[in-house]
Amino acid sequence: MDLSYTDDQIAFRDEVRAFLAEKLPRRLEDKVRTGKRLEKADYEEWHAILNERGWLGVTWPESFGGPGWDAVERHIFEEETTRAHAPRIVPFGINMLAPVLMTFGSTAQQDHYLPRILDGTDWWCQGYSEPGAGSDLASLKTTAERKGDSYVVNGQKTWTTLGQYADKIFCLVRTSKEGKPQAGISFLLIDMDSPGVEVRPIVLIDGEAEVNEVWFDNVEVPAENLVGEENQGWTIAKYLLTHERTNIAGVGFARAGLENLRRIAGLERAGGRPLIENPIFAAKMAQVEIDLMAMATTNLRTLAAAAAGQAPGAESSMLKIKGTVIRQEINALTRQAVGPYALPFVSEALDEGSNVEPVGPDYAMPATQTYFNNRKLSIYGGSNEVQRQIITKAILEL
Amino acid sequence: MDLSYTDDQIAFRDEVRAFLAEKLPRRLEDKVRTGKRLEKADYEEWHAILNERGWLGVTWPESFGGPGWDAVERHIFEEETTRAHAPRIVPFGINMLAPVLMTFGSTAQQDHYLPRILDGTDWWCQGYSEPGAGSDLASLKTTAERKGDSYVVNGQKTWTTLGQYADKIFCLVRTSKEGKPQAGISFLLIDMDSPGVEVRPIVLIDGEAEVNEVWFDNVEVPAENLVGEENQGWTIAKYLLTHERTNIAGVGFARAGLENLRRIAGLERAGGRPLIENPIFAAKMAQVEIDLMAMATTNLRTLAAAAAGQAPGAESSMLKIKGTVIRQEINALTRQAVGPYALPFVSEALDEGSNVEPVGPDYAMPATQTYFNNRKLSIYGGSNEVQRQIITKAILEL
Amino acid sequence: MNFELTDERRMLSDSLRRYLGDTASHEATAKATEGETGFDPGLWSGLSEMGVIGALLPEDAGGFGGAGFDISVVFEEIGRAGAVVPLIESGVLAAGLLAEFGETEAAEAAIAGTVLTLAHAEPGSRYTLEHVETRAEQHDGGWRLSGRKSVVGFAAAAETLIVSARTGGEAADTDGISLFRVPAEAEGLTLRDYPMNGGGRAAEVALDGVPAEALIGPEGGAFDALERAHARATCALSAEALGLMETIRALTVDYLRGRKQFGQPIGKFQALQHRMADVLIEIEQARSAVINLAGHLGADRAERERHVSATKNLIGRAGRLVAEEAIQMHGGIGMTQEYALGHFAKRLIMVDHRFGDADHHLERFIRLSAA
Amino acid sequence: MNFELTDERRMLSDSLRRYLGDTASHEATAKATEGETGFDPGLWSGLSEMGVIGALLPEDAGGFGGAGFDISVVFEEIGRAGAVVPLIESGVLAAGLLAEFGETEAAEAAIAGTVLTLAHAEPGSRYTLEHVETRAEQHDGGWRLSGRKSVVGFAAAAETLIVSARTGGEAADTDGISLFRVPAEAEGLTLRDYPMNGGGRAAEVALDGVPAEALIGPEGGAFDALERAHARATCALSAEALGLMETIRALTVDYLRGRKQFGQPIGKFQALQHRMADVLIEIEQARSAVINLAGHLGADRAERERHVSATKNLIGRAGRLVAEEAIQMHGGIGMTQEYALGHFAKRLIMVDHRFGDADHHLERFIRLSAA
Repeated sequence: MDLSYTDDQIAFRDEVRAFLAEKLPRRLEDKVRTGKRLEKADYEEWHAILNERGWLGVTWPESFGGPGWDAVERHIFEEETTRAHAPRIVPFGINMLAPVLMTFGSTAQQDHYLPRILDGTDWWCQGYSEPGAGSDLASLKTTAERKGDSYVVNGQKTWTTLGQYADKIFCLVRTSKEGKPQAGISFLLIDMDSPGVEVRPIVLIDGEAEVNEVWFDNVEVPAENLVGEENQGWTIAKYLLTHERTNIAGVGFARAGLENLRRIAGLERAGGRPLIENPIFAAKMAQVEIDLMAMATTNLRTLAAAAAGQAPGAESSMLKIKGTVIRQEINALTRQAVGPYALPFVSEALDEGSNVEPVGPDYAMPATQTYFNNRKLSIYGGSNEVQRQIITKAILEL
Repeated sequence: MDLSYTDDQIAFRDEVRAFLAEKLPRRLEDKVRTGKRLEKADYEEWHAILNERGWLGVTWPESFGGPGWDAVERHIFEEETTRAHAPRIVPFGINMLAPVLMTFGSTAQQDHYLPRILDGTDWWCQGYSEPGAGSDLASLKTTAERKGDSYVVNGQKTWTTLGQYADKIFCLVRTSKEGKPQAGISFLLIDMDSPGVEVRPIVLIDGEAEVNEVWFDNVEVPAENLVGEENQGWTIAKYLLTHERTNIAGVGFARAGLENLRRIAGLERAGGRPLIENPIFAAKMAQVEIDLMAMATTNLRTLAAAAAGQAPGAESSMLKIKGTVIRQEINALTRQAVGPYALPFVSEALDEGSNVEPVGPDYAMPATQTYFNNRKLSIYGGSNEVQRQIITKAILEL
Repeated sequence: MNFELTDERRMLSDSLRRYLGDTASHEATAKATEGETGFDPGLWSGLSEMGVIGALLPEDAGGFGGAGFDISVVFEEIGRAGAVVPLIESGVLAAGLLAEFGETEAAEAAIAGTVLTLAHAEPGSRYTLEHVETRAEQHDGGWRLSGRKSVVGFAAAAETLIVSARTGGEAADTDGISLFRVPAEAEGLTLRDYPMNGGGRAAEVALDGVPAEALIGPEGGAFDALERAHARATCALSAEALGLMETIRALTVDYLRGRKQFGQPIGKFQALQHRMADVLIEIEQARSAVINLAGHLGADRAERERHVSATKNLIGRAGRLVAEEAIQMHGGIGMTQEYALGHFAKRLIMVDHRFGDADHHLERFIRLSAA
Repeated sequence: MNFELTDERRMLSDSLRRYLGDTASHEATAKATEGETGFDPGLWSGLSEMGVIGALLPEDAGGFGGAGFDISVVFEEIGRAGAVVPLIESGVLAAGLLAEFGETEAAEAAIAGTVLTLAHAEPGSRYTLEHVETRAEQHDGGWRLSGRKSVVGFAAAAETLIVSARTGGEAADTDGISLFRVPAEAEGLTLRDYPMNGGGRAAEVALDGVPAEALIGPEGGAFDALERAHARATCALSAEALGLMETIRALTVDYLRGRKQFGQPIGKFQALQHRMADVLIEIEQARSAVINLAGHLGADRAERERHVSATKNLIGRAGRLVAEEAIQMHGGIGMTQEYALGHFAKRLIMVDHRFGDADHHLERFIRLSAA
């Protein structure tokens, strides 16, 4: 047992730190740190900087142009970039579609799409969820009917994150109604510019329109855009759900959130002294910090096991639940910390370079929005209820 | 809306207080207040005092020799007796069997048994649960086979509280295996002196032997001891489970427990000051007190509705859950409050007049035992899980 | 002991529920939220005409109620509808204070629908009622006010602001606080108006030598009345929270019954059933907490304020549980602005940021209990 | 970074698990609990012969371990078996202190199986380590001790007591605390011996002018060593708690799989499944907390003690959840003394009453983090 990094890992961490110190634009760092909205161009700028260094495809093996990091190195990279307030890597192309193409795609698909993901030519979004399906993914209804060299797609996808920026969407579609619901599903790549594709924003309770509905009305898709075999999409879907679980614990986000909370609690005054000295508030903060200290180690244990070649089992479900509970608690405490200034909703103040002054302290502005936005953490990517099901299925074997 | 008692109710409360001041023996009050063990004779003494005043059959209508109180009066009586540290009324004869006999028993059974319950001739215990049945009462296996003028009973009951003191036991027995499990159950009165009845104590994790197993080996029971009709016992069982819910919220117990906790927290010192002034401990105490204030009003609302003739529905399940959660939290805080002195287990110190001195402060002695003993609150009388089922069944109607 | 509403209150409750059901739909509220004042003026005058504002005030001020259960009955319905109107600001706080100090004419104007508001909290006061730094100084026989007031509800829509300011004492003293009537158009008064999370609007108010129209009540002796007014406002807000919970409960029960996943209504999943049972229990706790506060608004100070803090603490905790569980059980749809739940959940969560959050009142309850 | 045990530790863990599985059955432990010393002397000498006590101590004291992971590996197995032996008292606390101060001979005796104990806590100290009122005074070139020590584990079985006493300073000072070796048969030493909830025995110790055999370590300067010893003991106890949780988990999983109600295994009920999932998550948190503490026992004081308090806080909270949920899921059977669960649950709950409860350590963590 050794909780410290090896010399190689420390050297790698220092390399990442040096890179961030040099290459992370101050403007982007500021936006992330102060909870401002990130635009498409912001993400593209950061992706390009990472790609130049060869560090964009964090999960990619070297053979496909990735850095070939192991799980611990990926963790160090994630931890350092989060700590430095770098924008996140938009995962849809890099971390979701790319591994699918590497595993199930044809060589032609790999050669065509993977470089375009890295260089930013294509912005991908995800077409999985449908209205009425929720966690019951296999009940999807969007159809793709084979007609000659094309599929004709009809239906609706929803909760498509950043779909408003996307050029392309990878979809689960129903190509057959025979057999079990899982049996007739295929994995299809669709151009968002195709006639019949319509994107409509969904405004969430935080007032933001980050997710979308995507409608398909007789959309023609070349048959070569099928990934893997027809009706074998469920295998890909399951594979992808596992791969989506990179950084599922969100340790870096939690640490950054806790640091922000601690700063706010030091500035806010309650009953004549800093909130951070209020015993009840301090106790809540300490409790979540203690939980996070343990969870971070659970995360490292799981990563170490993965690096040693063990397939993650119920552990990633445990990390998903504990990770979201911790982050949501930090968000709730942050909302609590800003007191009455959680009430004003000044959306423009979240835009970069806005002339709108914040109402109350600037750190108060995003607190309520972040709290509401992050209620999604326990809902998406397999709700925490689904994760509990996975855990007990693995343990109870009933 | 009026949260205060009427003049009549205040007069009644004063009458109860005066009675308790005059008649409750100081010796019994001391034992209850300090958490000492109560013996059979203690209960009998208190029952006799109440019976003399006509106040033993608290739920009984006047026609059967009860005081004929309504729900609010019963509540006042319970609250005052708990506050005064009177022993509880042992419920098995008074509050469980008696209502069954009044509703389902023959006149002969009523005339014979009811007076004997009041005057203490018979001490009843309850034969409902069986090993392996738990909350699934209808799966019971103890059989009663009709042979001439008798039933021959074979099987085993468990969790029989104070069965070691009992002369008689009322049992649910299986008289038929036809139809649904509920269909073949009968309600039978059995003399504990009958040949073939054996009582074995069950020691619980608090070290006490308050509950028992009762074994029946070819026990002959006169057929006249059947209550109601053969195979109609399930109706009686359900009726009794409703009646068992008198004082289900346990407001009086919670208040007495909180008062005791507050006293202890005032005496214990942590970090150089009374524990009661420790902000985190004080916060936990205040939270449970606030919950109790609301729950007491929920209880009164339910009682008022019952007094107005409304049948209690999901409300009593809600009170059962919240009541047990509150009492168990008070018990846990009391255990926490006594600190390291929760560790010594000096059973003899809980006996009245024991020469064994307590280890540490005398109030510390029962803290751990009470905590463990009261884990039963959320298990028995329909576990909290069963109560949640009742609530959602009533509300969701699914 | 009696937990039945009087006939008058039941009639008020019933007609208010019908009226709000017709007038304050989710769509209407969403539209009003986008509007200039953050509320629907038609709804507001309708409520005034129905006598809803009058129900919040005692007879000697031109009203016909003002007791705790009058307030709780009205606001439970406001909450149930998710309606957004300046009823706490104008009816309970501002008009309530005017009524206390015998300013009958102004109180009657409020009952008739004139919008008032109370500008009391300040940027540094958080939830501490006695923290007032705004100062009033004598000037030519009148008063001039200078200072900053924060998150003043519906300030931009108000014709008159009741402003608290120090005529004596230091920032944390209870003595030395006075109340002043300030017209909205007064010189030196500037508003930074903004929308609120959960609906409605508020403003940061800057006072730079603003001439007051009048001193209200005794000079330097307004604190007790302010505390009483906030007790009533806390009762109103808690009852509103209860109403919000009721609707959230109804929406969630409907959803659990109607929404199917894995081939059955999700309400059949026992894990959700048991969590829903816990939600229902906490809503009953919240109901009892509101009753406790409404029933003790007329009690002596110690008893009243102990109930204020107990109730607001419980409402804060229950509100978070109810809102979060409802969103979770709804899944994604619960997070969309289009579906009604979001509005109710947001409003309910925001309740904890007004008049003191759960922890503020927990500590206050401990202090008041020890006293 | 490496979360694999060394081969030596894995072998120790495996053989210890086998040995305890054979020797420390639930029945054997129950029998020992009834006995005079509260533990099974055969089991104790067996552990000593296996080198288990030696594994807790460093080489220069005659042991062959003493690092955090040596301690956690041993105690996880002790907990898993529910075994009751004076291993913390004698091996970690008393012998650990002797080893620190170079009392190699006495430490070696402890490794060989002599039972020692540390008499440190006092009736008024609760969980405050520096609270020592017992006084030591010079007398004829030796020391005489007077005072009261509380809940001294396995005192009646100990040949020697290591007693803390003040040679200077006041009750709450860290300076001025010294350690003394006191033979069990010393004059003026009286024990009130009693059984403990969760197993084992302890005693209230009265010292009335008891002559000490020797001063151990520097006069007045024992506090740092006492704090380090309690850090190791907290690591041991936390690992034991983890082992207890492991067995509770196994018993509960078996029960959920085997026990049928309403026609199916109760583990099929989703409400229980989801609660069990939360229990499993907290056990993994507890495991990580133990690793964190074991890995930081050798760190500097600030870092080490911060981990002591973080881990003990988490263990206290997780322990209560695990014990209470296991009892609840078992129903009545979980409350009987005959069934093994009761012993494990009781022992686990009692962990929170040793070396500081969850709240004590939460406050301490806050203080240490602010420093």
